Amino acid sequence: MSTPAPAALIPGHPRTPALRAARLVLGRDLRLAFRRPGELVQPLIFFAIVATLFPLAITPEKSQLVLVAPGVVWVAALLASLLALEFLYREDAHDGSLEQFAVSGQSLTGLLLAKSVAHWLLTGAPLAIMGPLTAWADGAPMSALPGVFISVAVGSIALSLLGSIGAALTLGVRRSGVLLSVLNLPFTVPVLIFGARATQQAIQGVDYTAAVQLLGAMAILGVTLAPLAAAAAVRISLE
Amino acid sequence: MSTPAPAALIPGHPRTPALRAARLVLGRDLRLAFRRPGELVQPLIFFAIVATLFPLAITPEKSQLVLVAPGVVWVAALLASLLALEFLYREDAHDGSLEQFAVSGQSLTGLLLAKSVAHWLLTGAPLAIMGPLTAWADGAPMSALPGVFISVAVGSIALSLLGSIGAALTLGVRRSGVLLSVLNLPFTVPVLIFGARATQQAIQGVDYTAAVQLLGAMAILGVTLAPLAAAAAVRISLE
Amino acid sequence: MAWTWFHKLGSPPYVYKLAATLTPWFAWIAAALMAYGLIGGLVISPADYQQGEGYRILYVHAPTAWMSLQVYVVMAVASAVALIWRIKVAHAVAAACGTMGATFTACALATGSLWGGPMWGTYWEWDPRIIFELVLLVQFLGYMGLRAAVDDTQRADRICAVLAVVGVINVPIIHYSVEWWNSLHQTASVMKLGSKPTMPLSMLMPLLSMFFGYVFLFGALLLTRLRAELLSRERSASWIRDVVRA
Amino acid sequence: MSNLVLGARGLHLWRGDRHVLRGVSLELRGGQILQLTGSNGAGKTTLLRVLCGLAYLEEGDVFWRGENVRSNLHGFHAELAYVGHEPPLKADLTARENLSYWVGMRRPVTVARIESALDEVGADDWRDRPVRTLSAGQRRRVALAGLSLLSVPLWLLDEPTTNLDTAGQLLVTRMLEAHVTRGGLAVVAVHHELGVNGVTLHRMVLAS
Amino acid sequence: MSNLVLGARGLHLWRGDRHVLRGVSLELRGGQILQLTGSNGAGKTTLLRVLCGLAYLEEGDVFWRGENVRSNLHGFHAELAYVGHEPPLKADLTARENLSYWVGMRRPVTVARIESALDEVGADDWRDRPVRTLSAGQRRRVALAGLSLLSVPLWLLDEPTTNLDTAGQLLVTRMLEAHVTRGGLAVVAVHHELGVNGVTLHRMVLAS
Ligand code: HEM
Ligand SMILES: Nc1ncnc2c1ncn2[C@@H]1O[C@H](COP(=O)(O)OP(=O)(O)OP(=O)(O)O)[C@@H](O)[C@H]1O
Ligand SMILES: Nc1ncnc2c1ncn2[C@@H]1O[C@H](COP(=O)(O)OP(=O)(O)OP(=O)(O)O)[C@@H](O)[C@H]1O
Ligand SMILES: [Mg+2]
Ligand SMILES: [Mg+2]
Repeated sequence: MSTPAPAALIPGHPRTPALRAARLVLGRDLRLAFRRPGELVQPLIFFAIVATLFPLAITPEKSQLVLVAPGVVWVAALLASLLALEFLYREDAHDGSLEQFAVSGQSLTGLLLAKSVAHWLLTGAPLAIMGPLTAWADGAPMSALPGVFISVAVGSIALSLLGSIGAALTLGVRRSGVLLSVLNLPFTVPVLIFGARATQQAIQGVDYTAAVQLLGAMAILGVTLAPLAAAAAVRISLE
Repeated sequence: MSTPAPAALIPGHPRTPALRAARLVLGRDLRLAFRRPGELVQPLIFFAIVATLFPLAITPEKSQLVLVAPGVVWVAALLASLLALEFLYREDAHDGSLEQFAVSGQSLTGLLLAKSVAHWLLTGAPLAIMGPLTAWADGAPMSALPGVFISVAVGSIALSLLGSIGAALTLGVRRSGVLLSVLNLPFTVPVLIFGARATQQAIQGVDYTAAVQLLGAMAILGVTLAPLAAAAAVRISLE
Repeated sequence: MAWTWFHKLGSPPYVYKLAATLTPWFAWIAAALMAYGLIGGLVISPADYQQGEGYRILYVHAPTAWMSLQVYVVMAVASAVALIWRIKVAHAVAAACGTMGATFTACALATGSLWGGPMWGTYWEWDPRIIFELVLLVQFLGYMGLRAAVDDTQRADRICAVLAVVGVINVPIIHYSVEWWNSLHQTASVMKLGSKPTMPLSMLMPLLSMFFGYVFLFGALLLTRLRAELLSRERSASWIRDVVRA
Repeated sequence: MSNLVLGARGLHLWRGDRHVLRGVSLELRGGQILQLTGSNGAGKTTLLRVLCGLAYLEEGDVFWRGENVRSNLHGFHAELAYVGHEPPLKADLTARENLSYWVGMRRPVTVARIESALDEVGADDWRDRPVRTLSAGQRRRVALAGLSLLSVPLWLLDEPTTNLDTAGQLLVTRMLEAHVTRGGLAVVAVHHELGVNGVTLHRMVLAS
Repeated sequence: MSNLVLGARGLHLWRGDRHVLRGVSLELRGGQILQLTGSNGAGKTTLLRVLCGLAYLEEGDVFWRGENVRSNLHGFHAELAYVGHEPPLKADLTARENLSYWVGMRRPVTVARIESALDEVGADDWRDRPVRTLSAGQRRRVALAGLSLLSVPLWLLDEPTTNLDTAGQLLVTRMLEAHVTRGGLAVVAVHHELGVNGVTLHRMVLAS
């Protein structure tokens, strides 16, 4: 017969509320990202680069630039952030923090959602701000900028979240990698197509609500469904 | 007084010739890549998406498309290989193989050159094949494709090798992605300019040798100088 | 023996004191030269027969542009020395160069494009020299970024040294870009080796004195920043305490 | 008496075509330590991961407080702490920051408690440096601090003394003794005898 | 007698503002082992990395065969083997593949020799599986196999017995004895006494 358990060991000793746990994870990821001064501006620099490279590449006749640059610039940037997704969970899986998430007694879904939010704040949000600027720099009319902003913002939300599923899947996977990165496309290609269209329409001054609504639908789908799927995938890949 | 050293321990016991050592490293990296086809095809998929989405992003009138096709091909190629560069040395640094390279008694320069070659075979070469295809899809004439192929091939060699310097410099840095592309910009820009020019001239049926020669010069510079710089940087960041 | 000065320059305390004494001299010489240059350039010398008054921006543009290259060379040489002979002070010098180089380059770009407005009818053109000057700016920024990103000073020093040395290749490219590509930009009219400058003396003198004014200004700034760098790097060393007490 | 009982019945697990766990069963009550030994590759790590539900179990069941853990996995996890071969730390965060999120994620914890826990494991100035710059043993000590901060009844430890100097190894023993005398349980995979005194120590040897 | 001598004089190294190595000097000849102990964070790993030229040395010199290693770093490296806290293996390659490139990169090696080396360290069917799927101790054993295949005179080992079961720890001791009786040198960082017999064992304790 063993000694009775003292307070600290009794079940249901004060547990951290789910929301606070998620906030802690979010805070952690942001802190990791901004560990060093200057990383804050990095997405912006990246954008500046893409924006300067493109005019360099094509014969810089302003007329053509206006037509093509904005779309390409942010499509490329969104894709860059999408590729960043593949490494969303890699590091955590490697150093064992993901395991600790899984046995923390907190809902893994919530914690992963927090990670996705962090990812969006770090990649999507800057894009949403820079997107309009670059479009403008490449000659899009002022009136188009709100449209560009909205489409990039909503589109990047959808990408960050839907992309997290693929990220979780590619965690465990070594052999059937091709299949999976292809599986990843169905999520992302529609986002990119609608996003590009919305931007284009905004620049041309046409009504772009339809495209943005489609993006919004995908974003909502992502927020509600993706973390669940990601959590399931992560648990499997940890085994 | 210690026992005399037996054959195996005597200095200069059979050493692997530098070339063979490099071949082994090359073989290892290729094998690893094919163990993880997922990451292998990432740059290609990225390239494909940028290139195919691009016509969607603009009003797809062939006439304009041809004009800007070179820009598309090159921006896509650049982003693809830049993104791949970030992971050139990461894993080796993490699991300690890079350390073993550094104390192997073989010239680190040679081994890193081998890694760069592998990197080019895995990212540059596929791009060199995809480039002409996209150009053609965007309406470039058949006759232009060889020119596009050569310019992308040579240009991507320059990118892979010169880019390895930045990759080595940012080894010690977290989330180095953007810092890396900033460090790489100085040679990225010229490669982009000459590459796009060559591609364009090829498409217009003009003589493009001059531009390709400039690309070649940069590629040679990369092959000769980059591995040295990379080796120095790697040694420092291992400390 | 001949190398003692070299070793002296390797010792932080010596360099710190040296810098302290030299700084005012540099500052005053810079002030004098630049004063003459500005007056001579903006007031005395005649308006250009084809460019009118607009050309006077030359007295700011050309020197800053030259300096942007000089500073990078200084940075690269210091880095090389530091890497080869393992001299901490040289690392400090290189570190001090980064921000100033960026500033000079930015000024060259700004004044240049300002001048471009009236001269070329456009403020910005993808002209080789302009592109590579822009690249130079990015190089300086990258250098500073890398420094900020590597937290261990000693490692940051040596990593950045490699970067600086490798990047020096862009300097000749910028300088000769005007000859290599037929470009909008002026070909060298002062910096031509051999043949005598294609510029009236009344314009040349102020221009040169502006240039050397900038050189000394850079020197003064460099020395001041160098002292700050040394203070922060050697904070644990004993000689610092003496300095602070004094 | 407390109903803190960890049970396992007929655990089977295959890896590839290798039958790693072949019908493992165990029962451990509050105040007891299970010392898990076995040659390399015998399945110690696997068993620990199975017990805390990280590894997928083909056959058998794990029980906690008498009920199957599957019925209430979150509740079970809230009462256990698992530390594997590598300390689960973010290399770019300091020891403080690591603990405040790792522990804080699970239970409210004050800065003061973190500090005292770090003191206990002998952390000096290095508690404010990125974990990346810590030595192997210092990292392990941070993990130990986290373990004691979590103050959960069930500990699952995989070679906790790795990289620790003699003082550190003693620290682990003392921590284990204190934990179980407080009524806790611990399953510890090791390659040497745990030198714990005054507590009931069960031994299980996994044959490979 | 062979001129296999590893020497170090007045090694100084700072990390951040911490003076880690404070004037370390040592001399080790063929046929001798240097057992390096010290509390966690004392600087064992740092010293090993300095000795093999991986860490940047502010002051002091390392000598091999009587001459400064800087004068011929490649030659020095060709004669040493360094195994750090983690076995330097690619997780996605099998033990065989790992060894054939790691060793083959440095000296010609036949498949047969690799096989026999793997046998020596007790590898069974797992030699053909990706290292990722191996247990901690199995990984360590692969590294040991590599060490013996390199057959270089100078070994620099950082806690080589980590994760090894008792049999494995014995294996390390035997390997060390065989190595030095063949005339080799070894600097070994450990937290326990190396139980080597019949060889000269020097001890160095780093104070933190
Ligand atoms: C953004 C635009 C410009 C940039 C980035 C730029 C850059 C430079 C640089 C880097 C130099 C130094 C070259 C060397 O030392 O080899 C320089 C020199 C000079 N620039 Fe500019 N420049 C720009 C626009 C202009 C314009 C519009 C003019 C006037 C038409 C101009 C006239 C000069 C002159 C006269 C020199 C001195 C040439 C010599 O004697 O070497 N620049 N510029
Ligand atoms: N995919 C797989 N296919 C076949 N066998 C596997 C696979 N994955 C793991 N194994 C084997 O399962 C066994 C369990 O390994 P585990 O890590 O549990 O052993 P361990 O007792 O922890 O060893 P150590 O003492 O070295 O830590 C190992 O022998 C390993 O080789
Ligand atoms: N950037 C840094 N700033 C300050 N101190 C540092 C830095 N990097 C490392 N150190 C310290 O240097 C010391 C050397 O660590 P080292 O790994 O050599 O110790 P060790 O003897 O191997 O310890 P262990 O037994 O745990 O492996 C550690 O105390 C570490 O905290
Ligand atoms: Mg294990
Ligand atoms: Mg150590």
